[in-house]
Amino acid sequence: MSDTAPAPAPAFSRSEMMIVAAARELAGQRVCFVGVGLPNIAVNLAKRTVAPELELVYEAGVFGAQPARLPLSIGDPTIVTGATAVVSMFELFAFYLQRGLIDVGFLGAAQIDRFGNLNSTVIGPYDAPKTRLPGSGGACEIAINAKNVFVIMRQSARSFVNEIDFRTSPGNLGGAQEAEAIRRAGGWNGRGPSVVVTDLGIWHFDETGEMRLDSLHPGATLDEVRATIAWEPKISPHLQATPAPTSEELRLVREELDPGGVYTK
Amino acid sequence: MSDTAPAPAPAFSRSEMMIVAAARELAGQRVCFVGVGLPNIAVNLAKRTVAPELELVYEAGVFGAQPARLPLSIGDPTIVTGATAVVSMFELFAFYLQRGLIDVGFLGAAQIDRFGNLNSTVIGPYDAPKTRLPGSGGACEIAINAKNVFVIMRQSARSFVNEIDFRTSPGNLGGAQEAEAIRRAGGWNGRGPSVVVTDLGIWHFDETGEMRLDSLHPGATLDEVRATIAWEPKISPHLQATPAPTSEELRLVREELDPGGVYTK
Amino acid sequence: MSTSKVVSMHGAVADLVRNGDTVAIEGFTHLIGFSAGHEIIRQRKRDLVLARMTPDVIYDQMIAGGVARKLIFSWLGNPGVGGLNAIRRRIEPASLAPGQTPLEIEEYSHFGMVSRYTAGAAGLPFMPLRSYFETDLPKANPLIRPIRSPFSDEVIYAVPPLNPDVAIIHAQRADASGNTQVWGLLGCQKEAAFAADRVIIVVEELVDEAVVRADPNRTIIPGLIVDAVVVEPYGAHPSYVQGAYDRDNRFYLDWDPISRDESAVQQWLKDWVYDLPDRAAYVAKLGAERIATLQPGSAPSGSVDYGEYR
Amino acid sequence: MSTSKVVSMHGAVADLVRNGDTVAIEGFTHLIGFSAGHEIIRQRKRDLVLARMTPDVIYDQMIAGGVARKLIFSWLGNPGVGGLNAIRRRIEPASLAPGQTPLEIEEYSHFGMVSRYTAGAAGLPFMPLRSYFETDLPKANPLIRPIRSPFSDEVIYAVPPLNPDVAIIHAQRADASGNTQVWGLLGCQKEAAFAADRVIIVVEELVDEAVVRADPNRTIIPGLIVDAVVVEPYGAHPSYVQGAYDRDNRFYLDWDPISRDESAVQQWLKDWVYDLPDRAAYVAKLGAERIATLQPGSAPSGSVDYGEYR
Repeated sequence: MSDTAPAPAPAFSRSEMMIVAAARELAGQRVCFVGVGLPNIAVNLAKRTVAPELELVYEAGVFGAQPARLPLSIGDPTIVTGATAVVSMFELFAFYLQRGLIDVGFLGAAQIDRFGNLNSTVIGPYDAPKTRLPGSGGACEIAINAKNVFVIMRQSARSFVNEIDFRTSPGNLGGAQEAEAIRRAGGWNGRGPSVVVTDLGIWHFDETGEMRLDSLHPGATLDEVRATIAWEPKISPHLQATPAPTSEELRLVREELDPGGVYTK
Repeated sequence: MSDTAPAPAPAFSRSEMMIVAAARELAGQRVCFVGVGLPNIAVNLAKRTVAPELELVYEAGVFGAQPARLPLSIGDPTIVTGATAVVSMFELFAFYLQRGLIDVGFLGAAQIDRFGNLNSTVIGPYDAPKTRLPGSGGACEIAINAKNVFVIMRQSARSFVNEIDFRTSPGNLGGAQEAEAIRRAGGWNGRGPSVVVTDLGIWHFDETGEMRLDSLHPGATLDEVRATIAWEPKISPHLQATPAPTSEELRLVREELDPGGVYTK
Repeated sequence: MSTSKVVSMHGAVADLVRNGDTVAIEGFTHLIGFSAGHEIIRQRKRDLVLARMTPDVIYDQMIAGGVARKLIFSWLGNPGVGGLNAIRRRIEPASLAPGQTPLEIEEYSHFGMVSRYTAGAAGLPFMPLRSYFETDLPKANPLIRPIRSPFSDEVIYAVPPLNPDVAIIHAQRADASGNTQVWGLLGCQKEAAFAADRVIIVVEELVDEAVVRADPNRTIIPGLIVDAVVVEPYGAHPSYVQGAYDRDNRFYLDWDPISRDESAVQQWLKDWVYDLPDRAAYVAKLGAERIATLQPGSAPSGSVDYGEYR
Repeated sequence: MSTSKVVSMHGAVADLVRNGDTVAIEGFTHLIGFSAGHEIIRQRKRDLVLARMTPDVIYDQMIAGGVARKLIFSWLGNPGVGGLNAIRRRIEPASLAPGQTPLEIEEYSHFGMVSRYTAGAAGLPFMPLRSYFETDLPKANPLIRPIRSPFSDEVIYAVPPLNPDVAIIHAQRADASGNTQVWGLLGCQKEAAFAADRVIIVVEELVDEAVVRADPNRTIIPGLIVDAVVVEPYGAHPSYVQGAYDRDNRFYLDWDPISRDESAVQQWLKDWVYDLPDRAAYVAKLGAERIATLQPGSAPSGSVDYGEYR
């Protein structure tokens, strides 16, 4: 609008950085299974930036959604109107996910271990839980049957743990070699988790199947990273600095995708 | 229309008698799986006479059809327009037939034995057939999963045989006792064949599971019945005479259901 | 042509839902049968086994109302908001009231639940699926069992059929025989209905049979398997009905603090369920202004031609 | 938005159907892909494995055209007329021409075929079903195998997945990306398409993406799995397209005597396939008068409202 000097680099929250970083990881991907909340914003941001051809699949039974607003729930009517196809959940899970048509599935969890195994079922013993969590929903089958799994969750020592209390969604199991053999023998579509995007940085998985910090977000420190993780994390020798969100990325998040700031505060 | 003397009892063909007899057997039935050809006419006649509440199910995926004309093929567009529901064939076979919602399934065959086992696959050895027939289509699962099976076929010594060349659709197997035990153990929905309507008479199954002639059509003789059947048939001690088609039944068949006389010549 | 199955919600629930029944009120975020759930609470049904992929706020309310002894589910949350706190209080030992029986649970993944209904609808003794590998779910639920393929020697998993005594399905429209049409999200309603012994259909609009017959591909449930048709506009509130009204997100957000406080929950049930005779009273209490905020714009599907073949 | 996949039938078949492929042209009496079958004959493809529940006249013609080495099917007839005589001549030893190889066959029931496609579409190693008990079919086809339920010890049957190299689906309409909508009989086309590695869609009408998006519940195949879209009005003749044209029963009746005489069949193929460049020429040869007899009256579905939610 204005033809004068560029605006100063805008301030942004860690949630905003996390969403933007997750969206950028979707560059080049085609078909994405969208979860509610942060993944939903990240995927819709990617579609408006790095991955315009991205097809949005919602587990509720929608392929090729074009939501006109950010849905609060995973099954909002806005994901239906104007979609390419609406199908039964049997078809969605059987013909799209189990058949191997999904490139990326997003998962969050209450707990993750160094190999990317996820717990979204219980804290404490299953039969006498300290905290009862929502459970699998589609997470267990997304972890097994989406070609790539993107994890998006905030770091904390209670979440990034040495041992998860319940394995809801398999990651790299006890290590890459074991996981690879089991996936091949079992005919899984999935290759396991490929990235964990947190509020502090971006983790990929190394040849042993363990998380490795490859990029640190602006404002985050390695001390913070270590303080919010129960094990001694691997840090890439070529650690990058995550580029800050651009003004356009922030504008899209703030004005179009989460105008109420529900997820990005 | 006319208020004068009643019309003389009309002449009718054996095919017409067979269709009318089959239609009458449907009295009190609710949901009928319709086959092409003779069963189609019989079922549509029953719906206009003895079973107005009859719901017509076509294996092509139609529930509650109201065909405006007699379809030549099992999948004519007239069975779709105005139907209650059109569904995939998976749903039709799984949720309607296999679930046990079908009261009556109609079957024909090239060969039948005394226990109502049917062959619609081959004459001669399977691997080197003398005559290759259409095969099962839905017949094998109709025989197993429709609660009652109605057979409609013309008698001939080549068709009513001591031993069928291939068992496409199970009837009472080697006898009622064996068949009953196997049906119960296997959790079949079906109780097996309940009637065989031919151009000469109406057969039900006795306590041994064998066909027994219960009614002889007008104009047919027991000699004819015996000449068109390879085994010595059981004849009911209380053999009935099938009432001739009424004028209204004939009118419906000739004017509405098979005006071209394709099936009723 | 057929006899009408149209009855009141009171009558349908009184006749068709019995203490001890397994009841499935399905509808994945869309078409959730809140009015039926409230009537079950109002009639103080007991010892029900409640099945539902996502128990949602309706089962939180029903379980708070004391109708259930057991829950069969795959995702236990208030979608987009948080947990289901009344249910959690019946599951977490530390939260149980003294002497209170814990809620029995039987847990699957989404596809596991869908596959259970599909097996039930198809009359199959099991349904195979490629889920559960290397997870703790089969340990938590012994009804998730391995099965070997007779073709490849591959071992995958199987779940057993789920055949509810009663399925309750909310829909946009049905005719008086129960021929039911839905558009928008379909969830697993068709499968749940075919799997059930008894089916209650609740609709926004009762239509003439001719409306259904004009578009037979839109029919998801045939009257053949339907026992009762209840006509209750806004019966899915606070969930939504595609084309008719929006999800009332404010309600879902408001439920969170209420549900954290047992006495607030009971007060809510008194105000909105026990003290009201029926859904019409609920809608009146909700108020025209609130309802008005939920009206969507128009987005017509367009018409297709089936052709007249005589 | 996406790149157009619209190509000629010649191009689609040349690119996507390869000698030796397993090809499924599905459509149960409705929407049978005759124009695609004729192009496969015209391009003299060889050694195909042809899969189809009801081979119908189209496979009788293709097998007479010499394109196939094997047939996978469940009902081998000319519906409403009689047998498929060209195919029978390749199966019955007494009818084989000297030196001619018999056609290999692999035979199921209807539900067996549907279940095979469903397993293929769902990525499952098998599909269980309650068919085949006490029949000779499992003896005739060793791919029909018993399987024991892990819950009830019941033994039922299973069939393996069928994953064609190519599925060819005729439909009322699609957009340029291949998002495909069908009404009327659905057969097993969705399952066959999801099961296949490559998918060719043939439509009566190419429509704007907005037409598809206005009624997403009508979509049976997403562009995601589609490789080519061919626009060929009357491409399903002599079968029919709900709402567009009627089944040409006269053709099916006429085929019977032709198909009983090998030289008449070859003459028919010359006149109606080899000597014509494409479907447009076939339709022109058929003539406007014949086409006119197949036009149905109108029976509109009516429109539903999806609602605009912003």
